[in-house]
Amino acid sequence: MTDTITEAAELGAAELVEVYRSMRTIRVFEERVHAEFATGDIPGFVHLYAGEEASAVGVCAHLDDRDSIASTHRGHGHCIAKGVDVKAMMAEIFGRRSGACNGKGGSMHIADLSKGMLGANGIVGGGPPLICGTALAGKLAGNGAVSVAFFGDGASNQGTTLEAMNLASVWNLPAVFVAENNGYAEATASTWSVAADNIADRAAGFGMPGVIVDGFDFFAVHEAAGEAVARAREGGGPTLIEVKLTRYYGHFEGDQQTYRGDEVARARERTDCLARFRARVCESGQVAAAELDRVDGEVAALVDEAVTEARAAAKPTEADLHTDVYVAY
Amino acid sequence: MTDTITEAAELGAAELVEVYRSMRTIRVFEERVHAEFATGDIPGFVHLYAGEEASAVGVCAHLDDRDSIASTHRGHGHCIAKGVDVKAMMAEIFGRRSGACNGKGGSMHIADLSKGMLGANGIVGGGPPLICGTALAGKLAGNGAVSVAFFGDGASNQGTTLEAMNLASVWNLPAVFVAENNGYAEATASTWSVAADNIADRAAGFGMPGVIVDGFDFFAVHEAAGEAVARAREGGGPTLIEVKLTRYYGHFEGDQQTYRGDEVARARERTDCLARFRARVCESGQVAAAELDRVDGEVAALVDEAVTEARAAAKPTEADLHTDVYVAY
Amino acid sequence: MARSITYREAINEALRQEMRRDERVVVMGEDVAGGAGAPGESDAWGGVMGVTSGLFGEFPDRVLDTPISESAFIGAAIGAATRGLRPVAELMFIDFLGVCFDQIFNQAAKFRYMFGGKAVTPVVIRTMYGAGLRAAAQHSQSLYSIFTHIPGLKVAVPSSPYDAKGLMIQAIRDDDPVIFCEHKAMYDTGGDVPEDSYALPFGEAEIVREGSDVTVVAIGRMVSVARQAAEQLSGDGIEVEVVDPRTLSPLDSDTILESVEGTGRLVVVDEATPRCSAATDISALVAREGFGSLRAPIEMVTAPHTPVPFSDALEDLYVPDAQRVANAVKAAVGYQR
Amino acid sequence: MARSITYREAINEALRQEMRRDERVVVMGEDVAGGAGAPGESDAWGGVMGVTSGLFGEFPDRVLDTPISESAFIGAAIGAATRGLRPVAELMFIDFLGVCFDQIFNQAAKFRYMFGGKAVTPVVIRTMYGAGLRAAAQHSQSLYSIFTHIPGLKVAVPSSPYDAKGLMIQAIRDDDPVIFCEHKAMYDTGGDVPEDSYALPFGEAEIVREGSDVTVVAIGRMVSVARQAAEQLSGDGIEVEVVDPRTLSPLDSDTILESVEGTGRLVVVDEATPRCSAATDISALVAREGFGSLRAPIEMVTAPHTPVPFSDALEDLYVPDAQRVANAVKAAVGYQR
Ligand SMILES: Cc1ncc(C[n+]2csc(CCOP(=O)(O)OP(=O)(O)O)c2C)c(N)n1
Ligand SMILES: Cc1ncc(C[n+]2csc(CCOP(=O)(O)OP(=O)(O)O)c2C)c(N)n1
Ligand SMILES: [Mg+2]
Ligand SMILES: [Mg+2]
Repeated sequence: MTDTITEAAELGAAELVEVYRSMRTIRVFEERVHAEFATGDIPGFVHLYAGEEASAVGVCAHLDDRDSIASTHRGHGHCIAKGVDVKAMMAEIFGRRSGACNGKGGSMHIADLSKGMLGANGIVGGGPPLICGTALAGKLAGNGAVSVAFFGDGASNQGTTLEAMNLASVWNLPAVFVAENNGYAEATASTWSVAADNIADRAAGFGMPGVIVDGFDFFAVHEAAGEAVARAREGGGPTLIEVKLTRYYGHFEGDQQTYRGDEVARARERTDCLARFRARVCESGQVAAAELDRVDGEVAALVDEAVTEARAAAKPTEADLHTDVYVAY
Repeated sequence: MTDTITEAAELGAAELVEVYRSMRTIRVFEERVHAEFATGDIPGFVHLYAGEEASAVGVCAHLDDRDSIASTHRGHGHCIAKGVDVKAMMAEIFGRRSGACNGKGGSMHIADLSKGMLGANGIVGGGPPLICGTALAGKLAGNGAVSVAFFGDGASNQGTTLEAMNLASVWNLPAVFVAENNGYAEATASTWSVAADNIADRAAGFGMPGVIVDGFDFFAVHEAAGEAVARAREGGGPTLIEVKLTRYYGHFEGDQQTYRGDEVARARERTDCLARFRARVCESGQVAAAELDRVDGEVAALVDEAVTEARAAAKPTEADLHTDVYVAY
Repeated sequence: MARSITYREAINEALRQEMRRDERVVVMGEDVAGGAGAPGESDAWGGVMGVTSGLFGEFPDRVLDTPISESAFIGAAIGAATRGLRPVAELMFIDFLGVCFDQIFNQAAKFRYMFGGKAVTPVVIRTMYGAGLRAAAQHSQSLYSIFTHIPGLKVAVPSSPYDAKGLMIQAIRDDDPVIFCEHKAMYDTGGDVPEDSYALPFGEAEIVREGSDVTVVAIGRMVSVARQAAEQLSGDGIEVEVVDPRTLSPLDSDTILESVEGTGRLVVVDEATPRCSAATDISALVAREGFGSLRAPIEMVTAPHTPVPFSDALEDLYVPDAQRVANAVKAAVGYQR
Repeated sequence: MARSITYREAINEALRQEMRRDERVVVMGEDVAGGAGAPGESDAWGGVMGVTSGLFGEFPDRVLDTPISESAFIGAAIGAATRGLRPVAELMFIDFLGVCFDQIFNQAAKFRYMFGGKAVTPVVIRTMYGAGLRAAAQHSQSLYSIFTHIPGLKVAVPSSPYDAKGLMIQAIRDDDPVIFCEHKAMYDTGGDVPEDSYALPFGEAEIVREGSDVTVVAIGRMVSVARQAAEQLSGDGIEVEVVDPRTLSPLDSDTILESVEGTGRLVVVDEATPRCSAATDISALVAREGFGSLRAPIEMVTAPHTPVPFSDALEDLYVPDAQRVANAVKAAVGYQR
């Protein structure tokens, strides 16, 4: 695991607060979606990111709008970390016309290309090829833009992911591959499905550095991602980062999780990324606890409003059914 | 490169002669196909295996009819090494009804399931998934059957190949993956397309041993394959063997090979697998040169007859067009 | 046969009975056992929709979880079929065909022909299709037409628990590769299903309702939509004959043509998008071989030429309903040349 | 416009002119430059059929060889299109769609709809289709129907060098994903092609021959086969109108329907296999919307429902020829209800 002492120092107080806000927003958003789903008012398949916040935020803290990310079915966290509007997200999840995708995409397809967020993705392994393309665009434009693919341990066995890593090296692309190893693909353990000790061990076969980080430790992720993003920006090629973490909810909403032990309870108690972050920055005196409390309040209000507005918003209508298929047909 | 001294001793004189016959048959077959193609009488896309004989034969020498292999577009050598009838192959390449596939498959699809030869394959990376299945069948039958996928350096970048290696490890299959690295995929150099020093370096990422062997040295291939096949038969799981070699002809017949240096001339002069084999077994006194000369004569006669018979054979007719699509429809 | 079970249970029972009968039958797919390598119950899921639930307990060696690598494990099922097994592989959603289609259409479908009739590939690929679960554009498609386009594949689209069981048993016993399409919104639909094992032959359509005015050919879940429309229209004095092809490949063209001979009119109801589809296929069949009996344009009731939308408000408009079928039938009946 | 060049040269010229005009246009695929990392000429191949030959010399940064990993590089082309490039990716043979189809039909085709109209994906996928080169079952298919089935994709099937150039230029300028299908047996076919750049609009069929007795809609290479049949039939006093849709998606249904209105008879000629295909699509269109003018069954002349055989003796029987088209036309003309 990466040593994180130096790194913590690099972020100023204001940045630390914003990082906290982002992680906290994801947490509260997901817990709220969980509760709303239970009411039966959210349709479809919903996969929650709670517990994994340090990964999305630790990586995206290094990115700006010129940079692109591809996400997964578990995409809410990546969206928020990349700056997608929280209210538009919530409205989308409720299937409203005011949603990020006008209600046509839903939880699994939230995107905002203006923010470089290429979309959650319903296809496991769908994202890594795409970011080879955005990375190529950045490379040809010479604007220093970096592209990141987030994917799960399950997706690390999908051929599309493996091909993309090779292509990124061969083309020497400004790309970062972030394998979020939360221990499971649906009900299947990654210790079983990944025939290697670590996903990061696959990096060598595709000509790039492979790094393992503790996904409960924001600073560890932030540091490893910082190095990878910097190398990519400078033309040094791609990196594979394996982030080890735990999802707090079931694979999807409704999953009874009979296949799972008590790791969630343990993680929540001992290694929760938000709790650790808060303890660290407050104990070191970098940020006052009151300031984070204030953020908590703002986030709670924002998510509350998002739900209220989403519920009040109109659904799309028949006129919307046939639009947006082609630019011109 | 594997040390081959001990191994050479393990094969008796009769076995050495049969191994030589197999390699020699491939060489003569391919040179003849090359010549016949130039007459314009062989239709379609033809990819020759000449130069790579030690790989197919070094591996298949360990296999029998219960074992399965999957091949590639460059499949003639694998077919011959696995015991497919040479005359039926030649007739197939000429598109005759007496061909191995009744003239319906051609060079890229020669198969003989009764010999465990699952077919040449027009799809790069098509074979590795298939042998996971034949290996599973062997495993469930408990008959010790082993399955082997041959594939090229180009195919080592295809997702299907990479997925199959992971699956073979996860299911602990009796499988061997043989990457024939002949330096090129069409005109593209493997040093460029494979983002690793060696294809064998990918094995670790899929939980299996990775071995590199000199494909000009039959004994090196034979020894490495022997270990891998034995481990697979005993339930020890899959192995990746990278065989480094050179193809003597173009990617396909007609290829001008402008992208290529003088490696073929060098290989033919200095490292040709047949010449090395002959020198080694004759100099050590294991086999008399005269005996190999006799084999040369037999092989020449066989291939001659194969061409004569193929040319004389009838083509399929309209009645054949619609048959063999379904078992029953 | 008074016992009623669900579509899900019918498929499960077919699998179980065939696995008992024939030890060459193996089942594989993501979480079809239920979480290999995970603590807790080893058969926690039985597939994401519970269709294979309980099979692992009875056949622990023959129900195999897989990593997420559809090309590898669908290919493995195909390879195994060439070596004597009779695998049933689950492609969780038909929408995922794009990551493994090569193994299905260039390998399994073509072995027999390419190898001059010297191969059999008795593999079944079970897969979920259809809209209605708010699963959006990548988890709601009805892509069976793509498989039907490919020579060498057979395609079954059961519309009831009874058919699901009988067609699955036939699929497993069939020596050709079969794509078995299960509608995800039908798993909880109940119906009478005999306990004993039975196989429904492929290529035999069922006339699920007789009628003299218009033939409605409906596919999969659309059969019940067509029936609904038929009941409604019956009140208006229009008698609809509803034909369920059961398998799209082979297609029972005789039954369809005979029905149109009797009615003179055809409406095809298909949940898929409308271009180069099963609906156009059946329309073209009748326009070609049943033209003489046709008295009206051949109507198609299908999804629009768009991806499947997420919002329930849109998805409900997307999927053909009884009203749209009824309108098409009325248009056919009211046609004046 | 007296200059005659080949179909291959026409496509090459379109690519070159667009690359000069617009620096966002990039070309990628296996050996489209010609052997990256190899000694010898850096532009040795220009693609396996030489279609992109010489482009690398002029645009060394914008013509990219790729490893053999179609999902990765087709996906990369799609991703790049969302970030301002206008990539032209080569899927060497259309038969290889099975290893990369997900990126095309679930990603590129659906982005715009799934994202509520907020994406454009101007990618072109060039690909070779068709039989005639004795390339057997996995290198000879005509799979454009599969792409046409998918909403969000456009599909061009040029039948001449003139169309190939104009449609390619349009494909590159088009803001939607386009599957550009090149017939491998036509690369050496010559024809008059203006040197200047021009775009042919999508969705505009061409009436390549006028006639009053039967409409023959023919796709891609089948256009010339249909023309041959038409010349032959003209001697027998049958005047055939040959319609080339040029793009299957969008399809110019108006031109087809108008033609059938004039002739009362339709024959569709399609090199693809006959189930759920472009031939059934066009048949169904006319059976639905042109029924009133139809005086005979709609005939289809297609490949049989089998894989493509290798032997020249079989392949020549497999591909529709002028004789079969002429027979179908005569059947339509001779039809008595
Ligand atoms: C190609 C494909 N196969 C299977 C699925 C079904 N599926 C959705 S999520 C998932 C598990 C993914 O696991 P992982 O990559 O570890 O991500 P996590 O859910 O743990 O975040 C599966 C199998 C899919 N969506 N796409
Ligand atoms: C999926 C797929 N992509 C591309 C091709 C075209 N193709 C045929 S052989 C070949 C090169 C294969 O290289 P390699 O795997 O190294 O095998 P070699 O020809 O060197 O034996 C290519 C690109 C194909 N047949 N299938
Ligand atoms: Mg996971
Ligand atoms: Mg090679």
